Amino acid sequence: MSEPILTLVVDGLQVSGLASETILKVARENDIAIPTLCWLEGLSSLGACRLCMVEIEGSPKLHPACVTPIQEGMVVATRSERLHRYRKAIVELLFSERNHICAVCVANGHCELQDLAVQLGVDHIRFPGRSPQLAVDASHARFVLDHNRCVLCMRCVRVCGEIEGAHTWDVKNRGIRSLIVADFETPWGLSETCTGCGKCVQVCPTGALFEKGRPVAETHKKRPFLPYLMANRAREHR
Amino acid sequence: MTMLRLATLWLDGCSGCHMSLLDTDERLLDLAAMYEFVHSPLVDSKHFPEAADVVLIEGAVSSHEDVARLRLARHHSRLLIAVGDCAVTGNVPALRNATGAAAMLRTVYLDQPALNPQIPATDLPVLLELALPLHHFVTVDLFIPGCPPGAETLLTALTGLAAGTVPGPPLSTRFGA
Amino acid sequence: MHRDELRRRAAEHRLHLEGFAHHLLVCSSLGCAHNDALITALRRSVAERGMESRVLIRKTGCMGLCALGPLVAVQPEGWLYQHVRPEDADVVVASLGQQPSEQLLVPPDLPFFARQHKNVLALSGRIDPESLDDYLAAGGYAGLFAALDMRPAEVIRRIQESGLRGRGGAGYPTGLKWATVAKARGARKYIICNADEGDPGAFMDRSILESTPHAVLEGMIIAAYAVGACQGYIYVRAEYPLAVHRLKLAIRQAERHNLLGHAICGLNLDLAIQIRLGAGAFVCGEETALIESVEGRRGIPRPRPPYPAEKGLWGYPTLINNVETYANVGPIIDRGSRWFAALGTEASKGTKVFALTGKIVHTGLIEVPMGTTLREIVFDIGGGIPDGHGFKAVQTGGPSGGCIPAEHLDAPVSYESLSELGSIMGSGGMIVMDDTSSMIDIVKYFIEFCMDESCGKCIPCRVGTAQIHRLLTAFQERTATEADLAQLEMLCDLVKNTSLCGLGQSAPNPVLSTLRYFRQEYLDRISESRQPEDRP
Amino acid sequence: MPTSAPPHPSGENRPWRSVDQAMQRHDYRPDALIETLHAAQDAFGYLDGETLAYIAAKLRLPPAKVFGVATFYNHFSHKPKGEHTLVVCTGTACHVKGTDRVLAWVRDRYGLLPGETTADNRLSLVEVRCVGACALAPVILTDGDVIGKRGVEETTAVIEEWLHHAP
Repeated sequence: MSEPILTLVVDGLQVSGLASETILKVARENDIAIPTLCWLEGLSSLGACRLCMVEIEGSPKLHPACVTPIQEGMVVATRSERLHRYRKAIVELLFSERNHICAVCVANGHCELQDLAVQLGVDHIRFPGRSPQLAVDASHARFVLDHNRCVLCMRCVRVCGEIEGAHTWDVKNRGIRSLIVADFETPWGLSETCTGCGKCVQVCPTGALFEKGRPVAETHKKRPFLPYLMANRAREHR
Repeated sequence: MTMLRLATLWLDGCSGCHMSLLDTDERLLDLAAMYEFVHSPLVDSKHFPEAADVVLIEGAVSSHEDVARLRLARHHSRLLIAVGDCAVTGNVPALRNATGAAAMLRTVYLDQPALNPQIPATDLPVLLELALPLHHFVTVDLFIPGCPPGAETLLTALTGLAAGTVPGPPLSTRFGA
Repeated sequence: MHRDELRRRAAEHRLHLEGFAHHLLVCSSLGCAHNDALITALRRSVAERGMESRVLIRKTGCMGLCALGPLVAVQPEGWLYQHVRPEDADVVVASLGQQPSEQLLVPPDLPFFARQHKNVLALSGRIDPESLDDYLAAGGYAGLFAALDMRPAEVIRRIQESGLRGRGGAGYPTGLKWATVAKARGARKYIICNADEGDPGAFMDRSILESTPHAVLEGMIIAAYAVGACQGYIYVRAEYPLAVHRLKLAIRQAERHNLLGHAICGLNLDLAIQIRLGAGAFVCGEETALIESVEGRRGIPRPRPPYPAEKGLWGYPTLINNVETYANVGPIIDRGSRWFAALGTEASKGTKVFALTGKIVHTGLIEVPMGTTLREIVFDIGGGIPDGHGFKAVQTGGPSGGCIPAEHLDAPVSYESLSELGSIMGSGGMIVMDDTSSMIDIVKYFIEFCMDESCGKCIPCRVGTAQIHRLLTAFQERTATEADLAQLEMLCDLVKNTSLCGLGQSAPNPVLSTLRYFRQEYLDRISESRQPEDRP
Repeated sequence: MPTSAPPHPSGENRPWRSVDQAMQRHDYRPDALIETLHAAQDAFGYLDGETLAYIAAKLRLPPAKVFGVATFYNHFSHKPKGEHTLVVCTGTACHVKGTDRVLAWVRDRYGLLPGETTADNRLSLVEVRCVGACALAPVILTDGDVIGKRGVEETTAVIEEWLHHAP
């Protein structure tokens, strides 16, 4: 039995997709841009950052587009004054959470958090910075983890577990005290599980994970490697 | 067209934003046609004037003196513009916020190898515990992020202001630009 | 054992109990702790009088009026003795068959008891929670026995007709949930009992588990039969050691008597129940987080849909109900949907158990029909505010609920009315505040709780609650500005509408309800000095 | 690598048996993790790196996952407790009845914040989110004994008295 094809309306545009597809996937295929941060093609979807929230006609709630399957006849709005207001505030909350000082960041100019700020018109942060005192783990020979710039998107945790299969990264504590850790909070360089593949560095949206030896603003990340890797892996295994 | 009275203020910053203003080069002359520079580290004036139309403020608020100067500027200016990341987010001066002012002074004056390590007893402003952006103290009318915001960006904003179109379309700048 | 054998066993035990002229029931729940010495003293006193064959001393579960504990009930006289110390044992025993001891007696007409309607708590404080025979003799498992004569669909229909709604907080129709799980396709199905009573200030579930653990098992077995599950889990807080102990005992007893395990009651029904200890995470009350935790992971909620009813534990259809919901099931099947539906209001049927605490005379555990007014609960049952203070607010629903002020005391307690008032039913915690309580203080307490308990997955809850907490601190310290008030309202709206799970979505409720009813307290704390003269 | 032989328990005297039993009871399945952590904490009083490594190896779980779970839940402690433990309930009813003031008193009197142990290892202070004895508020537990229904002053006196007489 082939998968049914459903039609729906996104931002006034009549579009169609497979029943198993999400609003985000269908929107992107139709060049409708929805802001995302935790979502990354090739990784499982979390629905965590709440930036891809959309309005669905008939539902008072907002729905994360990355995990909401499409339905026949659905009418979706990806933009509205309300959505814009919420997305903006969420990005501001992220800036206030840790020490994001773009001017001295390796990822300056190549940072998804910075891009989101531009995209959403965030020109200042209304909330006072929490200014936590966080460590920088430079124990690895080639890479650095700077917690000050981490947005807890879990891309590193997912790529390491789901793609590399090492599960070196996980999260310590919970809530506002959450921190990415390797193994038993082992310094990265001493981790027994890390293969040094660097996938986590490539998927990190900010300057939290970076390669050593690159000056400020010169960290470029290769992000689209994941879909290629997945497709190729499927071919090679056949 | 009446000339607008323009003031600029330099709080806790590196003066890079003021340099950006100077980077407008020969177009400074165009600005001079629209604005009268009434107060600025770039011009010779001791006191903030009674009434300014626009004040551009560079730098974070790091000391009690900064707070006083900022409040005074706000009180005497129609439009207050936060220029550059330090004024907008705290930026580099705010790097000390995680540990506080005293720890920063120790790091700067005592922990570095030096001949006679000591924290100067005079000539240091009384620091606030945190270095903060302007809008934590006063109402800010326009934010121009960037480290520093480019000369073009400042020019666009000032030209727009003079023409009465600011805030207008978003400026092509961002945090860290 | 087959049902007939169990029924016979119940009758025999009833005869045994009736052989005693007097029963001394000693509350042995957490609220009346330290009663081993009391029981020893009572035993000795009875022995000294040579009354062993006439007086039966039994440990029981909670009698409700914790404020007056330790409590001893005397049956069949119907007396309740309060604040009983070991040295009072002789007085208690001497009164048997005579006049009650005036000094120990709780006035029999106390509205605390007269106004209640006990259904879930009917056996609480009347039977030994550690004895299966006691539960059977009191009519326990009659609901299960009756259910086993019905088809599963019929059981579900009865629950649907009763109008029972989830007692864990959200009030989702129980029958509908069961029907969904029954219908869902899966190679196997699970049932879970949510006993992770995380609301601070609530102890309904603890009390039920400590007092009538078999009632919860009975509800679970009926539910498993109805939805077709063969494995069950009880997710219970590790902070409730006595409840865990009694549950384990009850599960062992049920297994030994063929009420759990293979071929239950000799029929084609298998169910194994395991206990899973919670480890101190409020978010695990959220059903998807609870599932993660049962699977041995961090208790991080997943987006819904898919709902656990379709894809739950290990991806299989899973029924999750809370302790009180399961405890309602046996009586509904036994006494009929109509009996249950006759209690309560149009949309909120039956009774509800509340933990009544805070600045109130009769702290304790109560059960009232839905629709009872807050005033009756606070002033009649609860006996009002102590120490001559005035009533200020009652907080329902814990960290997800709100504060209800005096002008709404006549509101009936139901899912709808509480939500109209900006609060929620929640699991049943009711904390009364008097006129010395600061609303900002209590709200900051709740936000701090939510901030600490946020799992950290979604940004609005993780960072938003921390920013709200900062603002409330400013109000508490009287350094807040008008802009802070606006930002507080903006953040509450954001966290409520964009958080991933119920924890975040309801975290702003205490703030929002106090902004609605006690706004002046916020305004009073806006600092004059922080409002500088600004623009020219 | 973590899947190789488990680290050898430090000496035979470390009572791993109850920990092993917990894992065995669940056939060493991944979902045994939390139950096993409970068993380990019951046996040793807290969870240290060696214990976590042992459990991760035995259950064949990634170290980071075990560490993540062990630090997510409040019940798990990562530091040894002192000779005596004072638990202060911070449930809503207890808060309303003043356990915040009891905590402040402990901080001033013994210099202890929740989660800390005195330098002489005599007293550990633990804060819990509601023990469910709300009708007895304010509630504290002195080495597991529930003390309730007393005012703040009386409660602090009880603590003082208990520590004075405790062995």
